[in-house]
Amino acid sequence: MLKKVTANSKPRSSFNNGKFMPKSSVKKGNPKIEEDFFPKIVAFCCNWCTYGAADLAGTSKFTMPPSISVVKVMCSSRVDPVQVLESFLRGADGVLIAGCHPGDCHYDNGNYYTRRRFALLNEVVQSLGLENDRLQLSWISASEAKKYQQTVTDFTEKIKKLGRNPLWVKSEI
Amino acid sequence: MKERIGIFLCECGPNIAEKIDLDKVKEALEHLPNVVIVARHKLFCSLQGKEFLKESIKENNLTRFVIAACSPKQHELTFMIVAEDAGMNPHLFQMANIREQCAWIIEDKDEATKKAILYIKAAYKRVIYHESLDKKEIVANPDVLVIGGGIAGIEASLALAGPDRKVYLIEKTESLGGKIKEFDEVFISFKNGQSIIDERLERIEKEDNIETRLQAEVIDVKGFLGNFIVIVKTGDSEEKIQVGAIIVAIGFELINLSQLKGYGSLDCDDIYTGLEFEKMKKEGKITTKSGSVPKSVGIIHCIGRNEVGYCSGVCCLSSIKFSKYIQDKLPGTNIFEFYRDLTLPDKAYQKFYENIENKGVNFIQADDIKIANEKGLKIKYNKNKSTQPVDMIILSPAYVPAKDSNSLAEMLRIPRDDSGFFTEEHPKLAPVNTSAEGIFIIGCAQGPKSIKDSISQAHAAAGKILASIIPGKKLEPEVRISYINEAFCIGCQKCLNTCNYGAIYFDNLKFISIVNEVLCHGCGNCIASCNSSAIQLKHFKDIQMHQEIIEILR
Amino acid sequence: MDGVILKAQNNDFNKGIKSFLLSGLKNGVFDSFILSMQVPAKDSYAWILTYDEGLVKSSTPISPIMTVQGARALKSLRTGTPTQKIAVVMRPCEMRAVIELSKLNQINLNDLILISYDCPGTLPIKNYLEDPEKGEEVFNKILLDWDDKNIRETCKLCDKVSVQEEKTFQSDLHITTLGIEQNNFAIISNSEKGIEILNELKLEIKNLSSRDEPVKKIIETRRKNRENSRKELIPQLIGLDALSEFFSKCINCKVCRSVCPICYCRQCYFSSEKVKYSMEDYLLQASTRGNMKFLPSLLFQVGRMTHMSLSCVNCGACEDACPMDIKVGQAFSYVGDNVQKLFDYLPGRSFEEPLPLSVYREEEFKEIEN
Amino acid sequence: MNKKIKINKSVETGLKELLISLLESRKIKAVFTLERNKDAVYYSLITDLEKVDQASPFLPFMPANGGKLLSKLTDIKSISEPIAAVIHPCELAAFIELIKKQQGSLDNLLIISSVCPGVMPINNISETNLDEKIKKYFESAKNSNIPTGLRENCEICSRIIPTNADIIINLMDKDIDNSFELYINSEKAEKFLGDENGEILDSDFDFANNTFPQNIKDIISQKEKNRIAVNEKYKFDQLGMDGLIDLFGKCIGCHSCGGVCPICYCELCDFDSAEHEYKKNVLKSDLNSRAGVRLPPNTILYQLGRLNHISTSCVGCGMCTDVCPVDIPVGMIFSSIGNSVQELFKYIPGENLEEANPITVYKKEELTNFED
Repeated sequence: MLKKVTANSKPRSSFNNGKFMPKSSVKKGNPKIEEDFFPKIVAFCCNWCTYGAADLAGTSKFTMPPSISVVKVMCSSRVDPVQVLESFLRGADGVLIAGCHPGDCHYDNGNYYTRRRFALLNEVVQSLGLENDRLQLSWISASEAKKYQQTVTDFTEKIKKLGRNPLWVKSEI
Repeated sequence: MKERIGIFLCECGPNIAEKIDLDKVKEALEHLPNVVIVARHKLFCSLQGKEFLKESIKENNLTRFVIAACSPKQHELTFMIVAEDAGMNPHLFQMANIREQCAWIIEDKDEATKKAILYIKAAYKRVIYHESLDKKEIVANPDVLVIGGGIAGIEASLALAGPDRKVYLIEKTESLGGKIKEFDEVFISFKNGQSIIDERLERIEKEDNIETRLQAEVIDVKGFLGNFIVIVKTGDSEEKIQVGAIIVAIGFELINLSQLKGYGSLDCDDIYTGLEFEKMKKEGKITTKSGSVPKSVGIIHCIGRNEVGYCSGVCCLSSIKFSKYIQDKLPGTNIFEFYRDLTLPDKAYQKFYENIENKGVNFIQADDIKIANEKGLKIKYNKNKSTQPVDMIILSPAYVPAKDSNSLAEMLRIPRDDSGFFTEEHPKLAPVNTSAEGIFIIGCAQGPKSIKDSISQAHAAAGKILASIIPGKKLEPEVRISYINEAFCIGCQKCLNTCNYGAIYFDNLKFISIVNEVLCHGCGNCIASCNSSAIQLKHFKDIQMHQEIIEILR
Repeated sequence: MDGVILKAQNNDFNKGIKSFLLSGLKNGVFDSFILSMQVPAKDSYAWILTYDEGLVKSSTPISPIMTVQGARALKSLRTGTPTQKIAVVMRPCEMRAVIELSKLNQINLNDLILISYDCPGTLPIKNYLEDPEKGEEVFNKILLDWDDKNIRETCKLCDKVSVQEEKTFQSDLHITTLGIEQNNFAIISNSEKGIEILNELKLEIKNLSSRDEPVKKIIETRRKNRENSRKELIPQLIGLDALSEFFSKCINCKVCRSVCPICYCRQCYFSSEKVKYSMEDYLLQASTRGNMKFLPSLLFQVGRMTHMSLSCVNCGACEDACPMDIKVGQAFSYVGDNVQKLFDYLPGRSFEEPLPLSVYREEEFKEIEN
Repeated sequence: MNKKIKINKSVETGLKELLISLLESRKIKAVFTLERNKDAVYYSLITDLEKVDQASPFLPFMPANGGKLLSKLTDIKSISEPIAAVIHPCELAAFIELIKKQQGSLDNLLIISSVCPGVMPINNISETNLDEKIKKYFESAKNSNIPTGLRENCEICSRIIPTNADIIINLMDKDIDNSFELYINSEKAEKFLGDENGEILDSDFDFANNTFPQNIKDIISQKEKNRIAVNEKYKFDQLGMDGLIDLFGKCIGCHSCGGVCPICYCELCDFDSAEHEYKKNVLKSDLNSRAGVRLPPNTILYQLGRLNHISTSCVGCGMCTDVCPVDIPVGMIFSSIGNSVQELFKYIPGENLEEANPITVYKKEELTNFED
């Protein structure tokens, strides 16, 4: 389950100074560092390639960290950058978009659009100094179960190092 | 009517039950609004399981249900049929994949259970927004276009043509038959290649329902399964041909020897490719350029295997066949077969090889063949340590894709692999299909094949077409397709640009875009291109993905 | 650059432009106009579509404030224009938005003759409204001396104020005042259509090299302004802490979107049911943080950036309208510059350049794949 | 139910402590109230006791109409665990109007409101001498004066008593720095509050019968006078066409007033729909008959149309004026005209959840004076 995270204490509003200030009976919390942090990762997988790879990884009983939650889409081009952003703002510690290799799209060219949209999103997020390392675009074909396992495991490790998505604990956004 | 939702948990034998605490899962789901039943079963895809599911749907008057089991790729169709049997629309359920994505990959039982609950809740949230979708039917044109008049194309045409099905056979050259005509004898019957073709040409001649176009090429393809419109150019004239399916059988070419390096001199006299040798044999005399009978012949397999990166798989046999030719015609000739690996699958090949070897052909395994022309032809190998002088050399070069495959792939929107051969939809499960429905690839167009395999594939593709496009029967295209909320659409036409199928058109009177339901393949690219999400994909609506994202992030 | 030189008595450019337009009306090169005009209460300006000489005479083609971004006004002719040769006089940033909207099929350029002008910038609406009469006076001075003290912050950073060799925006004709002798102004043809019109009017085309230097100078100043202002903006905007503070004032009124010419959607994704959450979702979010701003605004702000920053023309309408005085225009322009650079795209640069997300190359962006 | 609890603490401290104790005892799950962070003010959903400390429930600002926000919180389904919301009377009224349109639910919501001295325009939040201003504001309120520098709409608002709130706090009370009174106005409130919170007394307010102390009555009558004065100033009923054009001439058609309006709850506004798009033939005939057409068209139609859509429910919160980029006093127009429409139907928006919106019902014998 989610652990409670206390955001950095912010300057008090000046209105609270003086007489309106309650005699605070509550203790002040310090930001806690989570020790056993299980990242939450949303993986948008295309039906034809990466979802197939995930199935094959399952059938092959490749163990994987439970961090990944798969959202099936018919084509990676179905993924709207805003949905990635939304996952990100809704507390996903990482977001993976995975589809067929360029040129292998079941719908011929969908993943090229995916890549452009991802490039745009990545640039926006990077420009604003948010952690774009938490977003990843990978191409995994239906036969690449091993690659799927590897990608999921590596991405989870990477996110673990980055820690909890700081956007999630920000109250002013 | 009040929604009544059921949730079914499949134990999948021990597969799920042992890895996920289904009791806990059940407990977590029972209180969900409008859920009237949460039930589990040993194996929902079994006969009893399906019966149980069907009865549960009926008894509880379910309006929708979620089934948590294996991958939808495996059993979605199975449960659609059950739903339909139970009298409900087959699109009103959602599968949660708790086997491949939980039970089998997550070691910790608690974690797997937690994850399963998230997935099932997400599926529950999604199923609320599913719509009953009606089957659509389109009239399919039963006619078929076959591109390539080699043995594969001919065979497919013959299998398909009939009183209610026309076949258009398009051949680039001036005659049908392809490469096989050039073979003098064909394994295993050792029948003459030309006569095999002639037999078939006779039948084609008699078959009124095969229309052949020689010296013709395809210049444009539009449409979809059941309704392709193809422009064929014959000489200077262009014609429009309407068909329901397309078979691509454009065959192969041999690798261009001038591209190859590291084999020494390949362009000397008395070095022949297999096809050139067949021709010589057909003409009746096997001689060197000077007209003398060769005393020794070197046959080299695997020419270009390194360069192309694959084993063509059929050259070993034909190379051994050349030994037989020589033994038959010129008994006593010394024959040396140089190979890297011998590829001799199938029931008859090994025996044939043993037979030839017993008759005195020298089989030499060598990885580094170099041909030298120093006072006669010499084959050097074993790091130049060994040398074998010969009078004649026969090469077995690799099969490579036909020249047209690139432009054809673009026209047909079908993928090619790294080597340039067309890619089948699935190497095992759908070996003659392509990712484009209604377009099939057979014979050497999809990779090196023996004649036997090419013919099998021709029959396979013909069978697929015969079974799917039955004259008079209608086709059922994808129903989970895009649709446009007219009130929200402002007509910017970005969706038109991104649609790969030309499935969206612009209504000039209403100033909005409209989806052509037959052409839409349901990929969803248009939705991500629409900022206001006026366009939506059934079962993958924004609200559904939004709900799913929220649920899995809990 | 070549063009025709025309008279503007007492440096009244508006008057000069109007007489040029009317001569075009007489000669049949224009049959109606879309111009900025003072509203009856004389406290603002509005766009008017007219063929009437009297109305043209009372219009103010170069208005001191930007109320409705011109492209938004033109968008209302989406379903068709009433006449064939409509001359539209708008600022460069409005032109750029017009070009972008034409690519989005919101504006049909066939019947329009786009006339842009050297734009020193506009007054902030709030300042103007304090005393409209005085505002006009202040602005007329700016038209002559290009002093940017009183113009909007976003205008101070705009380097696309005039046509130059390096193409930054597209229009048919461009009215230039920079570097032209006193009491004169010039008209440059900026497209094939523009050349035709000047030819039809049989005006003498002269070399206008005198403007090169002043145009270059003003562009340099603006670029320097932008560089300096970015130095100030970046620490306020970039990074999670800065960003959340930057938008913490946002009250979700979405006026920025409503006045944005590029936000052309009929129904905004961010106002639709698609971004609705239930109580539990909000409570979950609140309880992980202890508290949360309600409604949150970052998804809207950053999401809108992904939707429109590729076409953002930095017109500053959003910043001018923001009731909370958030530097939203500058933020969007900063992100816009970055994404536009990434795709080597400049909104409004040409009619032909396709929208980056409607095309792709097979070999590109390898670096972002993993 | 005419009871009140007297708490011997300053009003803000007391209220915060009360909220903290409710959170701590898990009687409520969260608090919905205003929070200020530097020059930002926003509604906040607080679940952590520590964070209640940072709240500023009585900050005289309205960054968004709280009724609209509560509707967004409860329109999908009602709240499962109790939440306390501290909002202004007009926000509560708007919320009740929205509930009548199925856009929210009061279930499990503990509404805390105050006898409202008014709020300041939202952009004042960035002013440098704000703290001084706020101090003055509370001084005036304490002395039963109308504070200065309020939203124009607040100056004419006489509906300052949140008669439907569960708990009501009187900010116009001399003693407020040392003690204040919580009026318990519903059974729901009784469940949450008890002796432990303070001394229980009989109430001097009778919300059901609109009986209030004299100082409050004075303020209400002052505000009613203000309304009449404003009506005289703007003379909305005598505008005529030219007056209307002068008034709305500046409108740029951004529709932001509708965007922030709590009563405008439609997902796609009719005036943004394809129906209201200018069609070529209409444009052509307009241009022929008028010589000039404004672009974008229909700015006045939008204003008058919206007035028709919402005037029976307009609560006069003034959000629209605050966000108008061209400073049209939209809120004053809507509030004044809304007030006359409401008087016509004898309908007070937000007063009674059971009372149907007047244009959704009819009586056979009524409004006969409109017939000819």
